Amino acid sequence: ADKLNLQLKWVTQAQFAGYYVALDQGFYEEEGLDVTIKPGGPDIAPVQVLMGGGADVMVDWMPSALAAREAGAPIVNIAQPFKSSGMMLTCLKETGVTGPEDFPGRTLGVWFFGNEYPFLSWMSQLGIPTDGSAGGVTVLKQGFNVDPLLQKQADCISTMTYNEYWQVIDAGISADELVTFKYEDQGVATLEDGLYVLESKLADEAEADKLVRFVRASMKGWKWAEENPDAAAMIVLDNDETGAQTETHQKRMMGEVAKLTAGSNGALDPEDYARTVASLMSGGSDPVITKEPEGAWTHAITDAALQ
Amino acid sequence: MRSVLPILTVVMAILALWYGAAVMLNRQWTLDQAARAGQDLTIAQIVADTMAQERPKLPAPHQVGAELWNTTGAMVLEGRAFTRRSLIWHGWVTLSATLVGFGIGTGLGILLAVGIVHNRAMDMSVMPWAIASQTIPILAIAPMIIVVLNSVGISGLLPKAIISAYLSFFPVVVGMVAGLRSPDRMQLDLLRTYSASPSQAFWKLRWPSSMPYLFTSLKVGMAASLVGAIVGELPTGAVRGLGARLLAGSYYGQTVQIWSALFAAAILAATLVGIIGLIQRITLKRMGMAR
Amino acid sequence: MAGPVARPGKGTIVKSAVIKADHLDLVFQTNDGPVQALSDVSLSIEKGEFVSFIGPSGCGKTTFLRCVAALEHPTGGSLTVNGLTPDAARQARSYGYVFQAAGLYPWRTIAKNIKLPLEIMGFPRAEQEERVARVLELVDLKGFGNKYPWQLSGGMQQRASIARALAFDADILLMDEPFGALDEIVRDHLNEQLLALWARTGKTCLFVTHSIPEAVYLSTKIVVMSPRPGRITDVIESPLPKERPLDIRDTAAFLEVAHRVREGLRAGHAYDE
Amino acid sequence: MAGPVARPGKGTIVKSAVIKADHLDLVFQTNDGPVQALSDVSLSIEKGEFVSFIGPSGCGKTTFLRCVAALEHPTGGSLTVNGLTPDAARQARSYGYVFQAAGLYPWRTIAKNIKLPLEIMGFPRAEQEERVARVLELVDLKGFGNKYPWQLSGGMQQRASIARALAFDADILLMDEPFGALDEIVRDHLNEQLLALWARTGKTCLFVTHSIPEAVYLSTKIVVMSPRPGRITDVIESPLPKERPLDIRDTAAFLEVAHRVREGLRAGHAYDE
Amino acid sequence: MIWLGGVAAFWAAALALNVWLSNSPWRRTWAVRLAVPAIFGLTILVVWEGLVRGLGVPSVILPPPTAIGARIASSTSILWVDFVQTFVKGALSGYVMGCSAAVLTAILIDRSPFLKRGLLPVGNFIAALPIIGTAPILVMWFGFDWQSKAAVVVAMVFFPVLVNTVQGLAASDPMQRDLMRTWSASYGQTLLKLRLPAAMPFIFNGLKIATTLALIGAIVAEFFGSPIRGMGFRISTEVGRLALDMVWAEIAVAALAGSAFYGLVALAERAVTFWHPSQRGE
Ligand SMILES: Nc1ncnc2c1ncn2[C@@H]1O[C@H](COP(=O)(O)OP(=O)(O)OP(=O)(O)O)[C@@H](O)[C@H]1O
Ligand SMILES: Nc1ncnc2c1ncn2[C@@H]1O[C@H](COP(=O)(O)OP(=O)(O)OP(=O)(O)O)[C@@H](O)[C@H]1O
Ligand SMILES: Cc1ncc(C[n+]2csc(CCO)c2C)c(N)n1
Ligand SMILES: [Mg+2]
Ligand SMILES: [Mg+2]
Repeated sequence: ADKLNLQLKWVTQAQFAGYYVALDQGFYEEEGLDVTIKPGGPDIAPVQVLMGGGADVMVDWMPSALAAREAGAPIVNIAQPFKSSGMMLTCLKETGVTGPEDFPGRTLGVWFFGNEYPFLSWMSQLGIPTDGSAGGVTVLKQGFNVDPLLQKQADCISTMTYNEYWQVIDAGISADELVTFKYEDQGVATLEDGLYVLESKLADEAEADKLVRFVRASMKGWKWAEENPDAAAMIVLDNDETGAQTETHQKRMMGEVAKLTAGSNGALDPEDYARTVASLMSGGSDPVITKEPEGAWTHAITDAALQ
Repeated sequence: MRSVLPILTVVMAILALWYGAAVMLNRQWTLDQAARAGQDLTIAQIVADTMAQERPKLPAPHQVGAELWNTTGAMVLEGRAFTRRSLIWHGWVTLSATLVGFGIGTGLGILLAVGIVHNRAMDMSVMPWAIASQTIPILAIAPMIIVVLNSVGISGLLPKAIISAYLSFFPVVVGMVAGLRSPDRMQLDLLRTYSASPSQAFWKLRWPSSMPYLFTSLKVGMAASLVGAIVGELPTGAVRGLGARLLAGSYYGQTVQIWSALFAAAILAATLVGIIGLIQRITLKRMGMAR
Repeated sequence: MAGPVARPGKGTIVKSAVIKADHLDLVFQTNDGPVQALSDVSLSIEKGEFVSFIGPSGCGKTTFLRCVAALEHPTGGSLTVNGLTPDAARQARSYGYVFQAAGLYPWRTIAKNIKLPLEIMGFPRAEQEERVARVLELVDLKGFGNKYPWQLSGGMQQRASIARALAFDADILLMDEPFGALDEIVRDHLNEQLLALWARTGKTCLFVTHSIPEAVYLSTKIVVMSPRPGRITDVIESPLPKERPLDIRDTAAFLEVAHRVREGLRAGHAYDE
Repeated sequence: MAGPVARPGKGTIVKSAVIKADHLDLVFQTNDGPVQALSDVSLSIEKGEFVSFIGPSGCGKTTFLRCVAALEHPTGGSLTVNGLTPDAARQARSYGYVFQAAGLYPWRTIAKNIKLPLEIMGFPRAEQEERVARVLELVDLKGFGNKYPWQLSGGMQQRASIARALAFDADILLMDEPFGALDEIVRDHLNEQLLALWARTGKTCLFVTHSIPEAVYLSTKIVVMSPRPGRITDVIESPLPKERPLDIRDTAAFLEVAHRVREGLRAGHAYDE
Repeated sequence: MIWLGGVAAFWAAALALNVWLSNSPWRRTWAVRLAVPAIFGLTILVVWEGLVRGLGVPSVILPPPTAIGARIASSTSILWVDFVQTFVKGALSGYVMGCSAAVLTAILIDRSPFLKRGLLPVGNFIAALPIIGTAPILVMWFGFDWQSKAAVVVAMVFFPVLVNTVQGLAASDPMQRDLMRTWSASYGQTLLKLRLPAAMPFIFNGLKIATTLALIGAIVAEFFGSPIRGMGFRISTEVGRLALDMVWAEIAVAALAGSAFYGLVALAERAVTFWHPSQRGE
């Protein structure tokens, strides 16, 4: 079987259920692939791993992928299993935040490490400075948990619909005490978990064929996961070596993730792409990317995989 | 054994402080919950609640103790000592990287020290850079080390071990340089009157007289090695080991799990250091240096 | 290589100088500037002589011994040992050196400490044992071979360090105040022993001491030094016979030599007011 | 609490004992079992006496001095100093102690080292300076006040430590082999100075030495001790006059006392074969 | 190949120069003492540059020193802001608080043998808690700004300094302590005039180790939450952005600041413990 390494963007959780299902249900094997899934973590930059040859395919968000491409990393989107964005800004109601117009003067928690681009372009579209100048917001680098909101160190924090939001709820704060701003609803959604490879892989026919088989099996995995969310969550749980994940949380996460993957057959929707690029370039004086990317995505793989 | 009572007293004092702090820190959450539910709580209820929260800001000692037991002793009793939910298994993963890293770091440290003591050019050029190397935040370059090693095909235990070696070689260099230089002028002159060769001087004088320093630096190095292995686990994908447990606990706000992993790490460190202390005592006694 | 034979003192017969210092100078470079430790020291010592060095603290006695042992290198003048440079003589393992302090290795027992030079010089194992036993007996430490240094009193440690220097039978013995830490009775006893050993083996001895009677009792030649800079002020050839019972110290000849040494010493001090 | 005035020398009137030891015992508990350092030591020292202690290494001389200074506590018998317990006497700052080694603080200059006890006892600043200058002169170290200890030779360090003990004019001087590291000439000189100081001030001195002539030259009373367990074997009242030029050492009276001391000492050793 | 060959040649030449310099008569002079490590460092940089270029290592993996240098030159204001946030506010304040608390505690412990026997082993155990674990907790307790970083630094430097100070307080010569007793000096006098001065070499040993720990602690703590400035923040953010030259620029500043900090403490040590044999030199 052909060996293939997949680098995830984050730790083993239902966010990546499709790949674990494909592995567990033998979809990769059926395609003649021997896939190794490498979990990510707070310090892992998947692009770096890809460039260093540690992985053949990576899962990444489009904003950071495009930024990396502009920085000189020749990476290309070959598939986009996630149709919608799960990103939100979650605020405590008691702080009095009701809409984006209330943001100035507030303290907002933001993930960095390449995950800050959606937030930054949203703020620049709103015209709110993030550099600490007057009339702007105070930005905190949020660690990997929801403490800042619970400890009231921030008025709002970044959350994912499928993960951190539920951690806030689990911490004993009920949904009606929270105000949430989904990026989708604010019209600033950018594409999340896509599959990326180095350009050189696409030029090589054998490699390209491997990728086709990989995407086909992965999408099969995703659709299986959407149909059997609880079973998929259990598969994820089986693959979690830390032993820290809980069944309830993963089942709930799988349910939320299914909503995000629902609209996608794997092929990147050029409209979504265009919207993401526009959003990233609209950043006023400090856009995330400065020029329209070229060749940053391809349908070649998905076309072959899905025919 | 005279130390038992003082240690117990101090431990008791710390536990008392800890319980007090747990009540103070976790109180707010209890009160908030009660306010939301529209309840009024008595002091006793508040205190009881602060010690039994699922995600306390500061878990109470008995919660940590129970979690430690559940993930170690209880697992052993059930015969599941080497499953993923067992701290024994995670501890073992960390321990193996620690020991390999400690071996590499100590070896390298001793070699460097020997070079520094015997070669003036090395002494003058290497020492300042060894110091500078320790001011580099390891957490910052650990992912890069992992990536670079990955790209040349090395993965698994070794990258973690290299990070732990990076942290442990420094105390060994510093200690051994001091130790190998500890013979006084007269002891060295004595060998010169015998016209002893450098290697005779090393084995008969420098090496034995560096023993007390060696063991002290081994203890520091071992502790540093463990920290290195844990740091190395974070960017390796954080799938197993005590570092992964810490991270996962932190990620899901499971403070009890963080604290139990933390204590497991400290117990591991204390045990390893204790073992070196034991070897030290035996060796020095054999050498007649312990009185 | 053997240098021309020297003509020391008033002797007229041709003797072979074991140690020959010629206008020796030694300057230490320190932070406060140079320190002249030895200045224009000329001295010739023949084989089998017992030479004592006496002089106030800091006059350069230790420094001279260290030059002979090639532990210090003179900054001027010449010094030969057995006709060789001190370095070459050291390589030929010609010295036994007893330092001012015992300097035993704490991780070795007394016997192992004495065995150390034998190991380094590669004596056969059986001979090592035998030599250790012999010198332990010589310094009255039989039965203490398996003790560690700190289990012995200061005087016993000092004796062990003497035994160590004697173990490998070097031709030249350099001893720097070996008996400083001992009380009078022990000291007398060891003086006798040392003299007997010297008479038996014909070694050349260089001996530093602060005690005038000790110097006179032991030596064939007494070198009196004065400080700042370290110079030789007097070289006294002893008229005493080679055979010296302890009570020779009450004879007139002895007292006369002692007096001359004392006068020489006093000249180096500033207490004449 | 000033005791009744004493009349040193051979007077027959009732005297006040400054130090009175009665059947003193001291046992050290060590890992190897108990070590009897002092056994049944009885001794009475009057005000203004100069008492030397002599005996082989390890016989308990230092231990006895430490008991007097309340640094060690006897396990049996009684000991009073000025009629008080040693502890109380220490609190009254009655001792000046010179240890066997110089023990200067390396981070203080010589002058500051001497000033240290004065600071601790709260002497006025001006008087501190004046006293330091005086004792520096006394031990011939004028001009070395600003040097650090390691910049001095061993002998000079020892003298500085004597100056430190003299600076605050304690009534009782305890000196443990203070002149061990010095050469004969310096030693003679300091012996003279010490004797003059003692005669002038009427201090009570307890003095440990290995040198028989030194003991005889300085003392009004010589205590000979023997080891294992530390006992007093002889107490010799000196018949020498208070006025003692250096050449008193050649008189018959002197030699006789010295002989008695030597005999007493020899009895404690095992070299009689 | 040219690059690799050049690297080898340069390395050999620099090595030879260093060996010659360090055995030359001027080896005790200031200039040579600085030059030798500088040449060694330069060698590392040249070898690094040569390898990166010669082997074509992508700059998102490891940028060449020249690129890092250019980045330092063009980003001085950011680097300065980060330096103030992390080093001055976080590391320095934590260092001062942690070290003084440690010395005071050591004196307390020293007064009571009971505490000494009880607190030291427990303290050693607590010191073995890895900071990676304690840092998130301290950030949770003390908030995002420099206070939590200082707290992490305090936790890191406390025990090395404590242990060294306790050891140092026990280091004064028994004879010198006896001397103090014969003068019937008070505890305070003995402490001030004997035990603390005698402990200085040990205390400085702890203080020196603590300098590197302080900097690492402050930087690492920022990984677990911070305002949007600081060296640790910048490092983790810029890795995510693949601006590795910026990451290495921060690392260079950290190494420089850390070495300078260490050097300053070592200088202070020289001034305070001038009397110690190890400082008096050959
Ligand atoms: N390594 C050195 N560096 C600088 N000066 C030194 C060194 N060794 C000795 N001296 C100085 O040289 C002089 C002679 O010292 P030396 O040790 O030879 O004296 P000594 O006669 O042996 O004295 P003592 O009787 O005290 O042993 C002294 O003034 C001493 O300070
Ligand atoms: N702290 C101690 N613990 C155990 N034994 C001790 C201690 N101090 C002294 N001794 C023992 O007590 C005895 C007397 O020792 P002390 O130091 O009084 O001898 P000394 O007469 O002063 O000898 P020296 O002439 O060598 O100074 C010795 O046998 C010694 O080993
Ligand atoms: C340091 C840090 N960065 C990002 C996240 C949030 N996070 C968790 S999963 C996920 C989606 C990508 O897989 C994101 C953005 C975090 N918790 N901590
Ligand atoms: Mg000398
Ligand atoms: Mg004594």
